[in-house]
Amino acid sequence: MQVTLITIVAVAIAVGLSMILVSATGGSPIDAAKALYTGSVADVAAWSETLKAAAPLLLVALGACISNRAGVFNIGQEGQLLLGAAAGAYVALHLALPGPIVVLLSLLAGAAAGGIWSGASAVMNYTRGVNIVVSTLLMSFIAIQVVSFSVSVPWLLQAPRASADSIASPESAQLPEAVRLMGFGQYPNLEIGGGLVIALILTIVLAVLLGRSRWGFRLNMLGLNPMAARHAGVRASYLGGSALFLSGAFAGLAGAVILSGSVFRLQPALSNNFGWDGLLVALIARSRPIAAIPVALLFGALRSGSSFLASTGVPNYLVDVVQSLLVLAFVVPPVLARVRSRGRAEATTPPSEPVPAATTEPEKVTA
Amino acid sequence: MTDGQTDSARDLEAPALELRGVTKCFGPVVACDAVDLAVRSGEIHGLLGENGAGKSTLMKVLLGLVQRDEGTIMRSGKQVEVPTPQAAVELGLGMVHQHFSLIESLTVWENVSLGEPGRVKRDEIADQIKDVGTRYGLPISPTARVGDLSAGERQRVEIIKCLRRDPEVLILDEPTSVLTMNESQELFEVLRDVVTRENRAVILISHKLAEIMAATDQVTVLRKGSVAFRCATPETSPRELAKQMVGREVSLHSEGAALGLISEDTTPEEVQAAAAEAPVKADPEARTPALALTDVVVKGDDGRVLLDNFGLTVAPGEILALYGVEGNGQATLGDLLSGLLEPTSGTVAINGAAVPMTKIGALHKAGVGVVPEDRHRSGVVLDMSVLDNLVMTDLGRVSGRFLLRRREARKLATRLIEQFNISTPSIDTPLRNLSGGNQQRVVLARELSTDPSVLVAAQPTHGLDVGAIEDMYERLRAAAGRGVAVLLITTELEEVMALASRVAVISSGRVTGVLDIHEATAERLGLLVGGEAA
Amino acid sequence: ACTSPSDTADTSSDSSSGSSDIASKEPDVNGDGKVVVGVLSPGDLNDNGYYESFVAKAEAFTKSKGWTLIKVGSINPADALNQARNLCRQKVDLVALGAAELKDAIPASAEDVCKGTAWYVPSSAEIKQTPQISISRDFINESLLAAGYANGLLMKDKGYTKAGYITGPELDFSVQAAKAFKAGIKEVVPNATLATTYTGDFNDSAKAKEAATAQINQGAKVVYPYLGGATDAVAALATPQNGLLMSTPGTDRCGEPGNKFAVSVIFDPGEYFNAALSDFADGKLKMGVSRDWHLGKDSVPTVKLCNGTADQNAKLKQFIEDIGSGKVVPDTEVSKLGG
Amino acid sequence: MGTEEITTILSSTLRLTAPLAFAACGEYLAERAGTQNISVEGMMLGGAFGSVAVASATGSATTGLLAGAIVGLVVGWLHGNLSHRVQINTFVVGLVLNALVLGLTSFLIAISQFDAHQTAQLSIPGLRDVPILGSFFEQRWPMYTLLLIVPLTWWLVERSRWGLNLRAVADNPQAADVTGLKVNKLRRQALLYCGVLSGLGGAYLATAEVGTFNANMTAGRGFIVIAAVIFGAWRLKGTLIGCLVFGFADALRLALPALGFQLNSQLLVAAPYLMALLAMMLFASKSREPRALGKPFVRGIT
Ligand SMILES: Nc1ncnc2c1ncn2[C@@H]1O[C@H](COP(=O)(O)OP(=O)(O)OP(=O)(O)O)[C@@H](O)[C@H]1O
Ligand SMILES: Nc1ncnc2c1ncn2[C@@H]1O[C@H](COP(=O)(O)OP(=O)(O)OP(=O)(O)O)[C@@H](O)[C@H]1O
Ligand SMILES: [Mg+2]
Ligand SMILES: [Mg+2]
Repeated sequence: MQVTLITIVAVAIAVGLSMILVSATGGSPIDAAKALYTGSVADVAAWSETLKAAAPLLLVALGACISNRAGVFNIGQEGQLLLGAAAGAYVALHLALPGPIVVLLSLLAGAAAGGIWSGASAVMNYTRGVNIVVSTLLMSFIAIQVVSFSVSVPWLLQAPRASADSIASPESAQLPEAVRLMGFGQYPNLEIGGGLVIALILTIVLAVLLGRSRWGFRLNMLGLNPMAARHAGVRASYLGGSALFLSGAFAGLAGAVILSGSVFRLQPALSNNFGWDGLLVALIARSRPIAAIPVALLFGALRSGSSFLASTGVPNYLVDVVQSLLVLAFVVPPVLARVRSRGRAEATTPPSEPVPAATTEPEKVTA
Repeated sequence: MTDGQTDSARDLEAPALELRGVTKCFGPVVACDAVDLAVRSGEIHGLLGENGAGKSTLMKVLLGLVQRDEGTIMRSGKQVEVPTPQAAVELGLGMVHQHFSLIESLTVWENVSLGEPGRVKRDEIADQIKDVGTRYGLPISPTARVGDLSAGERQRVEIIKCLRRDPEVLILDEPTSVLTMNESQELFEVLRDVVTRENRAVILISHKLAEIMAATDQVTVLRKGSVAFRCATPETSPRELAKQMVGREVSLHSEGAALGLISEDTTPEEVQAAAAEAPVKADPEARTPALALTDVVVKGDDGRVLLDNFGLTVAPGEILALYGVEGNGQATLGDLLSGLLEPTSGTVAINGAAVPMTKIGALHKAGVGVVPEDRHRSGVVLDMSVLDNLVMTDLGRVSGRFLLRRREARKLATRLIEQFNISTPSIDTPLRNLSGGNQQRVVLARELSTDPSVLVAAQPTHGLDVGAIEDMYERLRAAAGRGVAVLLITTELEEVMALASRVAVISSGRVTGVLDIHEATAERLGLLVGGEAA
Repeated sequence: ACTSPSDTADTSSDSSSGSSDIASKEPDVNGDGKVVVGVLSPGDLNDNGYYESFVAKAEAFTKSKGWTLIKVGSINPADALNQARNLCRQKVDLVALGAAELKDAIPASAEDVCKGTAWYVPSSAEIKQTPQISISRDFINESLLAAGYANGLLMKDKGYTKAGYITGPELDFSVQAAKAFKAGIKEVVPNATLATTYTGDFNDSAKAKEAATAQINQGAKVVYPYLGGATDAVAALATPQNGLLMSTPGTDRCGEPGNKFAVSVIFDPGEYFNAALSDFADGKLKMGVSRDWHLGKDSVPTVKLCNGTADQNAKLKQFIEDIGSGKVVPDTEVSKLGG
Repeated sequence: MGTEEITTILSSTLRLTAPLAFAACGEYLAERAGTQNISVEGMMLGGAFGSVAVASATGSATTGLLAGAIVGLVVGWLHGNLSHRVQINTFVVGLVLNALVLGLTSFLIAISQFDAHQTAQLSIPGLRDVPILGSFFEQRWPMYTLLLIVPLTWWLVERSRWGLNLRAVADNPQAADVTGLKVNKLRRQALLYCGVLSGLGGAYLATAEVGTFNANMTAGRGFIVIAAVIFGAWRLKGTLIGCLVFGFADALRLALPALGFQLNSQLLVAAPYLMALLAMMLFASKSREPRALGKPFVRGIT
């Protein structure tokens, strides 16, 4: 209840700040607000875009839930996602099998590629002690170069040139209709992508597994006290490594879903911050899959709303600012409320700027 | 003013520290309930109470670490506020905490100077450490890294840190639970020095009645957050104190050993008589040993040999005590048997079958239950619920192929909570919120509930109150009675005498001798502890 | 690169048959009483160069007509389709793509949301002509060959033989551009060498500058910063004392104070768009056709020496005319000399 | 390779390393206090922008440099308050702050026009003519402040009272709290220091090396800085060596084409990252990682 109230205030502040920025550039704040709304939830077309953005976010977040819980912090989703898309593209473009089978294989290939990429970090960590946060981050810079390379050589993924001396773009050919991921509905009607369906099913499966299965229990234990987990027979390198692998696999799957569900060709910019934002979704949802659904939807709405806002002529960068402010507005209040309620229940949090005893209360002589 | 005071002269002078009606609640838990307490300069004041009675909380209120809900704090007759630990230092209050508050990666002198204002003057502080060390008989190297020190040495650092600030009121929260008998003895001498020579006030929290009887002048007993009893120490008896703590009569024969009741005014013969009561009737040679360690060598990361050709057998139904001074490889052995370490060489066999030590969890599977020395480190997951902690090592019991059966888990946990008298607000409370003693019970309950063939109990009564110790001893004996081989790793001779049928002595990572409990005299053990074969 | 002038000439004629009837209603194609032009650009709209010039020209033009301009910059190609749809939902009359990278937006032109909008698509790559779009094509080989030639003239006079070329990621078009530039230099100075550095990022000024410094330290006197936001940082290395010769990536910057540039290579996309906009204003912008821009035939693209001698200017003019007339075939020259 | 080439690469290495080194000193100290803030990138970018804007407004690159440090400080202050007062996950804060700063600076540069200002070159006559090593003595003057900042950082962490407190807080916040240290306050202070130096690093990049600002001009250098700290196993020397490795790898790849080597450009771009990973595999030691690194501190039962 109180959280809702603070959230409303915080969002109002974020919106206010954004509006000031918008009007500073000569735009109309009202129009901007309208655009945010129109682009995200006003009609079915807008919902389609929101849902389309939410699906990969949710998938990345699911993976991040797994690794966060196991206490292995993966922040390289951006690269894993991109590689997943690359692997998916390779399968989709090179395999001559019936469409649905190709789609399935391409999604699996995406997951495998993302998993292998993060799995490499796991191997580096458990064999050589390389810090996971840093290695996943560095691996993601490398992934971008790998994908750039793959779309600039014809024998890998670059789209064939129209003629021998024409310029080839740094991207793959478009996926043929037959190997695209089917969904329900078609823009501008409500479009529910296959990716979203997959993401939702996986969310439920994962929620059950994390909350109810031996695997989920052991994962939590590993994350909270690796020593106790080891005593209870948990092999950190195996369970933690596989958690890292899975988180990469989910990111890779997200990449493959973006590829075969909405972009239809591999481009080095395909990842489009979905990796980072997906991680953010998981963190905000405190690594709980079910909670990640609304958060992913919120982020999806922010994305679609923002891109609509951009299309009204508000400079793109401002849109990023607005989005960051809104994210903060949604993140701060629950945490604030939690911290404050903890403060009240335990009263162990001292006043933030405590003053020495002598100055707070004059010492009284009560002999 | 306060009852239980006899010396009228002392009544005139305001107590060094006085608490009036201090109350502190954590949500529904009333940790301290209108506690009155007065401590005078020149006295050692004992504070007793069961696990979770609120002792630590009360002291934290004094130290500015927890803010009280109600009540007043008086320092030399003046009402004061203690909003922060710094304020407490300014008021001349110093505390040695129940759980170490040292930073392992820092050196001794850095730890000692931590939390003070002003420039870091290494040489000055080092000199002071040496000074304080010689003055009170607490030698320590100021440049040693705390992470490399033994528990006893760390305790010394804590005390030096506290004393160097020249506190007028010194609070020690269970300072002896990790000390050997000699170390405790030395500590009490230091404390006596501090109060008589320097006229300071000391609050000593302990579960060991013998210590309280021997070392304190006044004693206050807390029960469920409120003061149950207070008295001048000479006017009371251990039996009375035990009764006041628990709220009922306590059997004082074998449990007395651990409480230190016996050592105070009993002869060695009586100790042996008490030990003979132990229901341990096992012939170690007769059967395959349940636990057999042969030529085990463990090396540390830095190449130091921690266990050196270590060999030991424990028969089913036997309680074997591994006795020795802290820091001679007990922790390593505990880690080894908890499956946290791999030996460099040697074998560990359970019921005659060698355990593949490289396989994680193999020991546990083979039937080794462990009550580890440092439960926070490897025994429990503080952020998981009591329920989860009770079932976590053996999920097979409460799950199908993949999924847990929550209902069964609840049933099991509820049963264990009842059986082991674990006091917790609810089964779903995070373990973090239980008092130290109750956390220990959770570990024991879990490890015993899996029907192990070997139970390793490392310092199992550390931090436990009388009732809990009684309970713990009964359960260890009962386990042995059921045929479990119990390896008791301990630094307390009374515990050895009270429980074990055989005693092995560890020194510098090797077993220097194994004695039948009847042959174990203080002299022989002392020689073995010193590293000489008997 | 690209299609040779001879085979693109007929694209416009044969595809016009499929053109829609939008032209008749221009410029208020959707008939809502106002004219709105929407520009989608993959690049930074303030890059002080290629992408900025596109919207700058559009801005000036729409202002003069009293139309509304919506400009959206830094669009991720993967997001192009969505952005185009969004523009259509804003009821624009003309959707203009800033560069061919956004070609995946084109399918929107056939969708219901974009019904009744005109489309302008610039292209140096091959984009399939559809009845809903109007394509504008230019040929990077022509411009860069001439740019190389102009630099070659300057190098020859000063006796330089080393040149440098710096660009961002190693993409096919930048590779092609490097080849054409090299070929152009070699037309004049056959023994010249060209060092090509890919910094990986069009906008990382510090790295571009280091790359340029390395080239300069190795004796390069001609440097072509074929970059985006990092262009100016590199150009700042040229001082009157060190005699470095810089060329511009796309726009005319000869007149700027400080005389940083020696050669303006002008293939300003804004110029092409401007032409399309005036057609649009007159109701003559046809969908389903493409228009080609050739060096030596049209006023843009072209290459200019900022401080050229009369002789150099004349030679450059002749070379450009030769390209226009087909006497010099850029693609052949590039494959001959650019390798 | 002749001396000419070596000099080219060496001086380029210095220039590419310096901005990293500034920020690395800050991030090193912050991590020694147990904070892990990926907002270094935002601090650097904000610092770069602030320095150029203020240099243009005042006409003084030096003032700009200071302003850059202040912008970094503000970002550090924000991060500190959000993650060590409000207790929002530090990675969430980092990700959001990076996006915010990137958006804001890109936006502001789009609507403003700045003059280029560059700090003066300080070259030491005589020494600068020494072959190869001469490049050390011919740099923009702010680079020489590193000669102060590096020892200062070392002194602060290893010798000062504050540093002692920071190290305690990084290793065992619960114990530090019991000892009376204000854990979260110390961490916020560490982030302020990190902010100042990271801002300075960005400002150095913009006003000393480049002279202008362009959108996203730091291009991931903040992440490299974090990698350098971990690469250096949380020791200052190692951290600076890490920065040098990255600087050298970049210098090498940018100079190689000019020296007549053509290698695959994607491989070259990825080379620094590959080198860092390889080096960490060979030398990484987890044992020096602050034990509470990146973990929020909340007071509880001890
Ligand atoms: N921060 C807290 N939040 C919730 N409950 C707490 C907290 N601190 C203490 N408690 C509860 O308060 C009660 C008193 O705890 P305290 O630590 O003072 O016991 P104690 O007498 O020191 O016990 P022990 O002998 O086991 O150390 C216990 O029930 C404990 O669970
Ligand atoms: N004069 C001094 N004043 C204050 N602190 C000091 C002084 N000399 C050393 N220290 C502290 O003592 C510790 C050990 O000092 P020493 O000089 O042996 O370090 P070191 O072994 O060279 O350091 P490192 O292990 O980091 O390489 C240092 O970490 C530092 O905190
Ligand atoms: Mg306690
Ligand atoms: Mg209209």
